[in-house]
Amino acid sequence: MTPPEVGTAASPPHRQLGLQDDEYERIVATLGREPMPAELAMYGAMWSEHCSYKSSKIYLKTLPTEGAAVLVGPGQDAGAVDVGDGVAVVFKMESHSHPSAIEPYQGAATGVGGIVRDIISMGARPVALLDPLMFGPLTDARNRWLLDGVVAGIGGYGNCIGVPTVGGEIHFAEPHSANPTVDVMCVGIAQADKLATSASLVAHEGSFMVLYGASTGRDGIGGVSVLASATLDESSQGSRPAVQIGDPFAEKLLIEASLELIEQGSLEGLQDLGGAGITCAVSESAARAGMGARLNLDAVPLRQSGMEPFEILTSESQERMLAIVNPAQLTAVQEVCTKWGLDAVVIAELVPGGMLTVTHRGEVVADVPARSLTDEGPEYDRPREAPGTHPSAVGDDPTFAAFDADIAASFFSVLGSPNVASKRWIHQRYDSVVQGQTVAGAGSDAAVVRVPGTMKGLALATDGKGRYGSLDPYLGSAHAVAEAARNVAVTGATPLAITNCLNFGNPERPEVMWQFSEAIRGMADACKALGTPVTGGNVSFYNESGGSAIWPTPVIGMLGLLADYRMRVLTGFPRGGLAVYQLGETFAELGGGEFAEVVLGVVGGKPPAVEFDREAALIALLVEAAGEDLLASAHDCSDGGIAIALAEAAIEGGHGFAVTLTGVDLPPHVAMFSESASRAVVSVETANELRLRELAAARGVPIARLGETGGPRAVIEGMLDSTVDELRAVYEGALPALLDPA
Amino acid sequence: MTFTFEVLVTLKAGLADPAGKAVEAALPTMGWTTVHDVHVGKHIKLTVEGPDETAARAQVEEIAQRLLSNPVIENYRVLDQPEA
Amino acid sequence: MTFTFEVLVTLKAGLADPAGKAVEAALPTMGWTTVHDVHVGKHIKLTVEGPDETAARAQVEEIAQRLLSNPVIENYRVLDQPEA
Amino acid sequence: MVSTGARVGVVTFPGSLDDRDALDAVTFMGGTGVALWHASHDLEGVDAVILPGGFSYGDYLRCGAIAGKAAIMQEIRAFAERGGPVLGICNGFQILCESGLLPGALIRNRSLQFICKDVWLRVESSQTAVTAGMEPGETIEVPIKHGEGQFVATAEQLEQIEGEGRVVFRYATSAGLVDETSNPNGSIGNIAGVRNDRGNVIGLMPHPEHAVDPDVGPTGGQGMFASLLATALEGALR
Ligand SMILES: Nc1ncnc2c1ncn2[C@@H]1O[C@H](COP(=O)(O)OP(=O)(O)O)[C@@H](O)[C@H]1O
Ligand SMILES: [Mg+2]
Repeated sequence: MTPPEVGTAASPPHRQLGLQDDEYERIVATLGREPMPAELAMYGAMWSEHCSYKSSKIYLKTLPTEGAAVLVGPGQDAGAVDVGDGVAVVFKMESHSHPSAIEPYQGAATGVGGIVRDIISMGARPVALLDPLMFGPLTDARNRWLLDGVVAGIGGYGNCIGVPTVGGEIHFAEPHSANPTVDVMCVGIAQADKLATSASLVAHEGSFMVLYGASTGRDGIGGVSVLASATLDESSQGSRPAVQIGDPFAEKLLIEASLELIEQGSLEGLQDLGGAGITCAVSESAARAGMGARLNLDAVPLRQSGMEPFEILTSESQERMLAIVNPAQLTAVQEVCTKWGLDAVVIAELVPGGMLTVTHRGEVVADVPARSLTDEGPEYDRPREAPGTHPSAVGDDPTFAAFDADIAASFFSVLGSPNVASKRWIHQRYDSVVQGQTVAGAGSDAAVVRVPGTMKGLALATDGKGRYGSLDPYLGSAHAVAEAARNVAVTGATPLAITNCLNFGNPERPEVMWQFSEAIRGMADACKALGTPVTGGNVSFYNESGGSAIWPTPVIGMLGLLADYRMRVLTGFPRGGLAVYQLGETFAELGGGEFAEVVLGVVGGKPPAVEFDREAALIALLVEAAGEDLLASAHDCSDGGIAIALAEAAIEGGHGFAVTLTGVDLPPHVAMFSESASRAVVSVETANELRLRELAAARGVPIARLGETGGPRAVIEGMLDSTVDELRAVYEGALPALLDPA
Repeated sequence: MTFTFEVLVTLKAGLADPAGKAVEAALPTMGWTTVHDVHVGKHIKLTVEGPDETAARAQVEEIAQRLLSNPVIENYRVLDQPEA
Repeated sequence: MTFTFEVLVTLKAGLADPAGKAVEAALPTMGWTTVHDVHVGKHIKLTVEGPDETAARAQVEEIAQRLLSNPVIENYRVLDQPEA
Repeated sequence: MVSTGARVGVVTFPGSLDDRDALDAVTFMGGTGVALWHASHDLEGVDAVILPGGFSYGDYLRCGAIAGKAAIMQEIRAFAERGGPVLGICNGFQILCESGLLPGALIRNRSLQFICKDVWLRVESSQTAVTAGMEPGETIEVPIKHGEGQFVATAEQLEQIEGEGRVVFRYATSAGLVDETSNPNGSIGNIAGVRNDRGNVIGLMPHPEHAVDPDVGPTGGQGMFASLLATALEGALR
């Protein structure tokens, strides 16, 4: 990367750093002078889309963030929720899509590292990871290479730091070929009274900023301003690749050292180093404390000689943390770091006033108000415009298309489609059992992880509905929240709160901005209606190449709570002789569905409706029935409709079923594959049927007895007559057939 | 005719090298105190058929560049003296 | 004086080499059909201080034998022509 | 569970991951877990030692290579020579092989992929500290989770391992059939675990510590921990 002072008339230095002309004017106005080169680099990084949220801020403000259990809402490194027994759950989701598109292994690996440090910086022990992904079709060799690298990278990092990867999801769609979506969610546990928040830890004048962990190198410079804040076409031209190499071993040491420091009580603040590196961590820590700081770049341990101030300031070298330490505690802090083999050096000191003064070899290279970097960046209300023809109106709705093909063959096409089929090829490559608390991992609608020292269980699910979102971004987003809540509720857990990652194209295009605003509206409505506030998240823009963007995809990470983990409900049919019920109602809704894409070859129509009252009633019923121990199994209906839900419950549990899709006046293929929301398939002991019906009636949830579980056969009257083994072969065989060389 | 080549794939300068760092940190504990700048990369040995060495080498260069390394993070080098 | 050496660590003949096999399997899918006997090993570069090259090399040999390779499964070789 | 009073040390190396889990398993099975630190020379008088799973020092060079040289390994070597029970699990197995306390080596899985799943093991030998309470031929279910668990050995080593009955576990079907499909990683002879000649040092790739608590996994590790605690106690009383 060229140093910022070397510009040309056509491309002055600030533009090379991703700053607009008016943003440059704003810097000059703030400083009352032209910025020095290092200062310009600092603003370039901090005012980048990735760090400043300048295009999304006005929308994010409209999300519901309050709730009785919320301890920490958006704005800090991660949100936190009180789950009782003095335990706080910290969770957050982030994307690493941009680096993963050019170096899948390291891109994904460093994404895991980054989100884990967000959790540590709240003083929490990371206890679970989930990895929602979207890739282009696996028929393309490059997409297979990307997926293999990303999965290996997530595993390579997550497996090596001792945090189990317990869930996630993956969908395939052509718009994600050039720009795969790689999100990762981390969940941590802390003692509620030891959370490291800006409210619980108070920094003082004269306190030290201690940088500990890995040394600083030239890698990742421009990561936020160029790679994550421009499209791939722009960023790959000439600019230096901003990918880093992850060191999970160093991260594991950081986890242990940081938690020991929190336990010791010797910190006045703790911050991870992510985007914009030292600049971001130091300015945020100072601004949060309402002070300024004196930062000495000569103290920073460097990996290479000859690094320029701007490089040290904006390097995104991995596996580093910043602690605010009272001088009296410095020795204690350094001892802990030494024990874990980590460098720990004082790089800055908090000073009164608000100026961040940076020196390098005795010279002042930057002198700026800390708040101007963190809180006073630009904010845009970018133009937005709905596309001329609403995409959901394009083409005839598949719900009403003529269909006379073989229904059983269609069923197997849907069951074996990569979106639906078993993801074992992926999740078997992740350590899901380390830490010894995983009650349910992949294969369950939501993962269930015990809270050590209590009877509680955390239920965790991630969901994105890109295909619905491409047709109607409001519905796509609302469905993602509803499905995530449902996935948590079928395990018997009460949905508590969400985090999210918003994956979109270029916000400078009005259509993308419209998609974004609609998605936010959908998320806000759904979260309000379902009582699951937003505790944090991340925005990933510029996921596009050649003017064509990814599907607008908010991915929701839902946290649910089981009062007693032993009461969790299984996803699969656990035995024969159980009654099978459908909860909720099936409507004629094939628009945007899996059947429409796989069998009819159509991505179009109107996605299913979301009615929050129905969803809330279903969730309440599931939680209540689980609490009374009525449910032998419960599985939600989503991609592929009830036919797929039945098949998955049979495959997962190893028991067959014989059912009739009664009480619906719908064409057979619609009854089978409609993706109407707010439905679940449950199995119950005969003795519990009456009570379940009572509860459903009281909640106003439609309930229908479909048949029974048992035997080796999988039978849907008049539509499917197969065996569980045959179903499993198709379901388990699909991804290996595409991904493993013969 | 067949020719055997060796390809070395190394991390680009400036990138973190966790493997190199781990080895470097272990050396002093084993009594070697004067070793530094340790870097770990890959070594790939392959045999190709071709009309002559130049053609074979060109093919290996292409394989090294397109399959064995990712130019975003790695350099490669085909060894001058292929083993017999 | 400092001397830079390169060490190659390779799997012993006859042992399974899954990484080599994977590369070999990938080659034809990318259009290279005449490549075989692919083996993947490690390349370690290190700089040592010593009074002269012979002493430095002896030290590197020892490091290669005791730490960089596992004699049960691997051979090592110190490159003849250390890079400048 | 009956409290046996046996004290079992679990070593934490930088990068150990299943150290707490092993301590929890010891407690679950009625023993007393003692956390040991890699840089120390003190085994704190424990009756048995577990080298836990994980990625010591990142395992970047070769699994277990650097940990094999840690300070505490000198004490563990001496402890093993005195007949003290030493169990290496996953990374711990790799460390024991790298230290020469067990024969063979572990290389990347045949699939090149990390694999996490429950597998069945057939017990091959009851002449060890962890299988004293089991019958040869018995099968147990335990998870594996490793990327480099393919057991290999030189021809002479293999002859010795097989000839002297030093295989402790083989990957098998639940019915005890040792076949190709039940071999998850390509290990020669489906070998999942081996022992030294005295049977007091045992290493295996599968994770018995993740197979004691029925709420979070299978229970095939209970018998191993029960044996280990009993053997440890015998040693302590002797
Ligand atoms: N990329 C992935 N990583 C880990 N687990 C995954 C991944 N994709 C899917 N899974 C797991 O596979 C199961 C099925 O996933 P999915 O079909 O997306 O569930 P749902 O339809 O209930 O949201 C879940 O347990 C999920 O956690
Ligand atoms: Mg589900």
